[in-house]
Amino acid sequence: MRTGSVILFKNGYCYQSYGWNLFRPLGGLQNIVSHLDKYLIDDITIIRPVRDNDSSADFLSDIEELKKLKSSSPISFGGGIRNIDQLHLLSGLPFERFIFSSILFNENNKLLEVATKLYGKQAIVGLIPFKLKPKLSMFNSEINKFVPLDKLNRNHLDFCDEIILYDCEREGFHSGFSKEIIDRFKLDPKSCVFSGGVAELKNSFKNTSYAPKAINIENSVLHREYSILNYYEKL
Amino acid sequence: MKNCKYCLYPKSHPFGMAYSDDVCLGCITHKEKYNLDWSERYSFLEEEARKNKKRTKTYDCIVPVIGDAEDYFVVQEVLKLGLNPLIVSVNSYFYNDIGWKNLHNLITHFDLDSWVYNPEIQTYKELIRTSLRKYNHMYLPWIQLHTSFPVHVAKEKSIPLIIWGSNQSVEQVGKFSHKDSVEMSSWSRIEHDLFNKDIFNLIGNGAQVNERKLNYYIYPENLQKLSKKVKGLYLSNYLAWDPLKQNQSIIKHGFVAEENSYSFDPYERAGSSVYYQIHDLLKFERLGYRKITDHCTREIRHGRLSRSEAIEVESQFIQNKINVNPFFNWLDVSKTGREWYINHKLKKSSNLISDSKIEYKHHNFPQKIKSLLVKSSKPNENFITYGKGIEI
Amino acid sequence: MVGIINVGVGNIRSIKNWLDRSIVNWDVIDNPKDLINYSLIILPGVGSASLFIDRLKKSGFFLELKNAHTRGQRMLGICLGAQVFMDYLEEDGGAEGLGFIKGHVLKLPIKNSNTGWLPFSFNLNDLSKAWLQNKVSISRKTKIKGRVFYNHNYGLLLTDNNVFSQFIDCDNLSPFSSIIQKKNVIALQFHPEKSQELGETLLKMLL
Amino acid sequence: MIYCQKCLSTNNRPGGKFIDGLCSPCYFTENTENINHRVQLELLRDLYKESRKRQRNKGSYDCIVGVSGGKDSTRQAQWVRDRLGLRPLLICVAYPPKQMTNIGAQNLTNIINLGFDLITVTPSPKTSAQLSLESFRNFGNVSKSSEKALYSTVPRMAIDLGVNTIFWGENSATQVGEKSVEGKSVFDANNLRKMNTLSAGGNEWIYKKAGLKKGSHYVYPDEIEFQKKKINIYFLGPAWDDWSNFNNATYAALHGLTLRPSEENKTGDISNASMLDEEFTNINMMIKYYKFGFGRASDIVNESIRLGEMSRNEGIEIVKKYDGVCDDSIIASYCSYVGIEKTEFWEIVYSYTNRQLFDIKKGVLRPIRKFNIG
Repeated sequence: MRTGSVILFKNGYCYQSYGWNLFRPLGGLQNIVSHLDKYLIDDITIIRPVRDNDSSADFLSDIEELKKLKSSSPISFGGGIRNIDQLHLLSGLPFERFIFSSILFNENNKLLEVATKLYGKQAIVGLIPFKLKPKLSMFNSEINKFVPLDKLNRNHLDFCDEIILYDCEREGFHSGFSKEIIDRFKLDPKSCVFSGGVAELKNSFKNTSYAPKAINIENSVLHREYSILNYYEKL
Repeated sequence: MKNCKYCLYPKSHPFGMAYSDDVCLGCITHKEKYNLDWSERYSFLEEEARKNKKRTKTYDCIVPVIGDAEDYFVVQEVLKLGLNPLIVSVNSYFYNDIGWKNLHNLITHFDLDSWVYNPEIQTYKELIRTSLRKYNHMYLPWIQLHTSFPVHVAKEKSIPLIIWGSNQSVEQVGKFSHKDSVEMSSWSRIEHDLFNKDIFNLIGNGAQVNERKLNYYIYPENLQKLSKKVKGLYLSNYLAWDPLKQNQSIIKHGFVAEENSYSFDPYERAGSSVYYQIHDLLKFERLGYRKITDHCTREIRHGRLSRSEAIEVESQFIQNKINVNPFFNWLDVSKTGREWYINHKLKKSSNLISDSKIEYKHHNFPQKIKSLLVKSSKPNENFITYGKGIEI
Repeated sequence: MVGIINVGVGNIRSIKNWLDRSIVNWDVIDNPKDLINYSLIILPGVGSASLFIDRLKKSGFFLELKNAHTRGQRMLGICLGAQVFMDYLEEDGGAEGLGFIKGHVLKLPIKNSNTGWLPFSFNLNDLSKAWLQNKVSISRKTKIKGRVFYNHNYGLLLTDNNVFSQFIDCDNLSPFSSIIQKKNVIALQFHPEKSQELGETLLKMLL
Repeated sequence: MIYCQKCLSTNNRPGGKFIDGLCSPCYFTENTENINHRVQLELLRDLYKESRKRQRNKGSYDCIVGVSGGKDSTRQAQWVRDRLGLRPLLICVAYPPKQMTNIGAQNLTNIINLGFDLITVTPSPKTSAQLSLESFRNFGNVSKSSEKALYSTVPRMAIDLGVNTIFWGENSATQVGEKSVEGKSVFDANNLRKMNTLSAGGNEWIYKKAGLKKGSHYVYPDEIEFQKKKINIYFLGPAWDDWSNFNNATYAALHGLTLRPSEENKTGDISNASMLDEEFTNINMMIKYYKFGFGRASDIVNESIRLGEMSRNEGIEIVKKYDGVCDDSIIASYCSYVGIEKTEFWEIVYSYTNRQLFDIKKGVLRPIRKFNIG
């Protein structure tokens, strides 16, 4: 089971997000990634936390910034990739996999077809931010609203090699990821990545039916020296 | 992102700013000081202290100091926890006589073993010139040493714990919650203490220094092994941190406050020949605000200044002129060299520079602030390389 | 001098960073005719096989690579770049590879891709003389043990068994190779440029 | 009390031995008149290379030099750096701030300006003062604890910081005549641990007063720690052909040190160039005189006689005038430093005075000499 990290990156700067509505500043991207390399983290997930306020200028300037990133760890990138032209801009990035979220609530799957052609099926990752209360719903960032379960386009999920399930309520906490989401979504945990309140749960998942492919820790990855090892040690 | 509607911090704060409906995370996180269970926070600290006392033969922890008021408070709290600390200090060569007095009184009053590392002065000055040339920053070489040497000592002497005073990233911009109990790390050092400029960025290929002499400027390697041996804690995550009140409370230990023409706070960094002079000027040149803004923001958040009072206090100091000649003389820079530097590199702050001696003007402050201040002394001699701080 | 082939697909930028970290100077080869003056040619590859092979053919690299191979120039293929060295690739309805190494590239017998870290140990002396004798020796290290990062849906199935090869260290993937070396060609199924410390040591050894 | 035929040193010196009428330093100097110092220098270089090879942390410092900022150590530091071409880490076991003199601070400033990495290690000040009083009462020596700290901290730092070669000043065996310290070669300082200051009196009294944790600062690291880190200590003196108090004082005058010209009547130090970093050692020299009948003036005179810089008769006059001199202001300052009354101070001094050599009369503060010198 991999242990990775989630880094939110917007307008050239990294942030932390708590409870899906409060941002805290974090720091420069290269310094963070260089240290995650040193910490031998399994992989780095960079997400642009854009909702409905993204602009092509912001997208372009972030892409230019990301091109300069130097890292020896596997990186997947996403957040705001919503049309074919943006897909072609990704080829210059030193990343292996790309993350798609809003498209999973959309009808036309042209974007995922072209992405698979360009980067290969193993490079396509889905991201579903969800919350259970008051009722199970998923966040469609393009329209900046939580939508009910039936809005999810099942066959788009088949394009994805892995799916990140991001618990918005438990984001920023060390535990409490609601694993019953797996049954509600009827997904195979083997192809899922848990995120949001998972930092101290790796052991409780091990050799259970819920064991995911990986856990991606948000926010607290840099709270102490080599926090990944501590999570390994605890796990 | 507009500026914060409570405090005076600009968007350009080097630690990075985030806002939640026009209030910056610094102000939001500060509110935790009034609704957190601080006895529970303190019990985590006691637990750390207990764990360490068993494991060590000689010193239970290291306390890096410069001898200013915050260090007195930290040492007082460390002793209250029953720890036997080794005091470690890096000589910046910027001490004035008050600085040596406070440093030597600290180790004598609390009766503690201490190390003072005096870096080879030619390399040190060369790095300061390089730091000025490349980043218009004169404190970077010392901060690199101050945040790296204690960790080397802890690692070599297997002392498992380093205790620092305040975590500036939490106290100033609310980068983490107090509850996150953020610890010392190589990442945080580069991000917050060194503004992304570690020694390798500083020397690049161009600096004419012998790389062999940089061993203590370089943070210890091999972070995986290091993290198992050394842990660095910040007291401000475990105590409701209030610098002005704390600094006043430690006067009884013999600390001498210093007359300060650039802020109402006579405690913070007392004893330095540069902190409120050339360093404050360069901070303004780089970031557009001075140390007085940090102090005013701090006091707004502690409720001792309203925003308008803070702006008025800030205005009393923000125009005060600085004489940078003593620093450039110390750095063996010629008169014309200094003038070139001022004309070409200090354009924004040139109106703040004066050649004449700066006289201390008395200011009046709101009562809530005045009650926490104390009579402060005037330094007689600056840039004392190594001094004798106290007499029999 | 190391040359990286650029056909406009695949992130050659992380290969550049990898070479920079190991202080190896490199060049990007845009024109197939320049292949001749490189002592080591790196063929990176991300994306789908059919698109990649199609680009190689259209740009003329497909043919020139064969000439470089007959000239005995050393070549290092990474992930999809390694798969293209084989005879036949099954992906996207099948395509014909460069045929430097006897074998096929078949879909892995697992539902999703093999994405993650697996153990990998390697002894330089196991490579045949063809690779070792015109090697520039940067590091004296010959043995490494650690882990490498995989991210692929298709695997290298070798059919020629008097050639150096090691299997992927994972039970249901064992028939597939993680590294193959035949004379002046090395195929790596994993991503050395994203395998952190081990990747750097491996590069210094192979150069 | 028997005097050495050549110089004025006596058989009262602890650990001192006479060989056919000569004290061991005179015997050494006389029989090794023809040391070829060029050979000695090469021998030292080889010893250093051998030791440096076994240092784990290659990129770190080449060696450690114990310094006080005084004349001998400043000269050693510069010689190791410029003549041997090494990169030394200087360790100064500083006196607590109250005890350190302004001259001491100025001389540390001087050595810093000469361009060295220097770590000043200060023991906890109050404990150090109490230990000084304790050693004054138990051994009639106000600086036994600080001497133990001086000799123990430098190897402790070498062990801690992973620098395994230490250079030490004079070889006290040849210079001051302590048989117990003689090692394999004239450079070998590895059995410094047997030196009288360190071995006599054990460490119990230190631990009782300072406690286990703070006491460790004063205790010499044991043999195993030396072997584990492959620590070697070498004397520098023997490799120099011009190593002497007078030569070093001249060097100091010319290299920016702050000295104490014309203060011999206050401190009894006729070289005006030693014990610069603190004053209370002058009290020790006075007590040594009352204990053994010779003080610092004798040590300096003996060395000058051996080097032919002074005749025996000239020496006798100087010893008569300056042995045992220590100004009342220094004694007053010490009393307030350790918190005792002057009367108690002199009670302790009387208890250590050698009654065969000195008389103590009512109404006369200082013991009166009743032997003639020479």
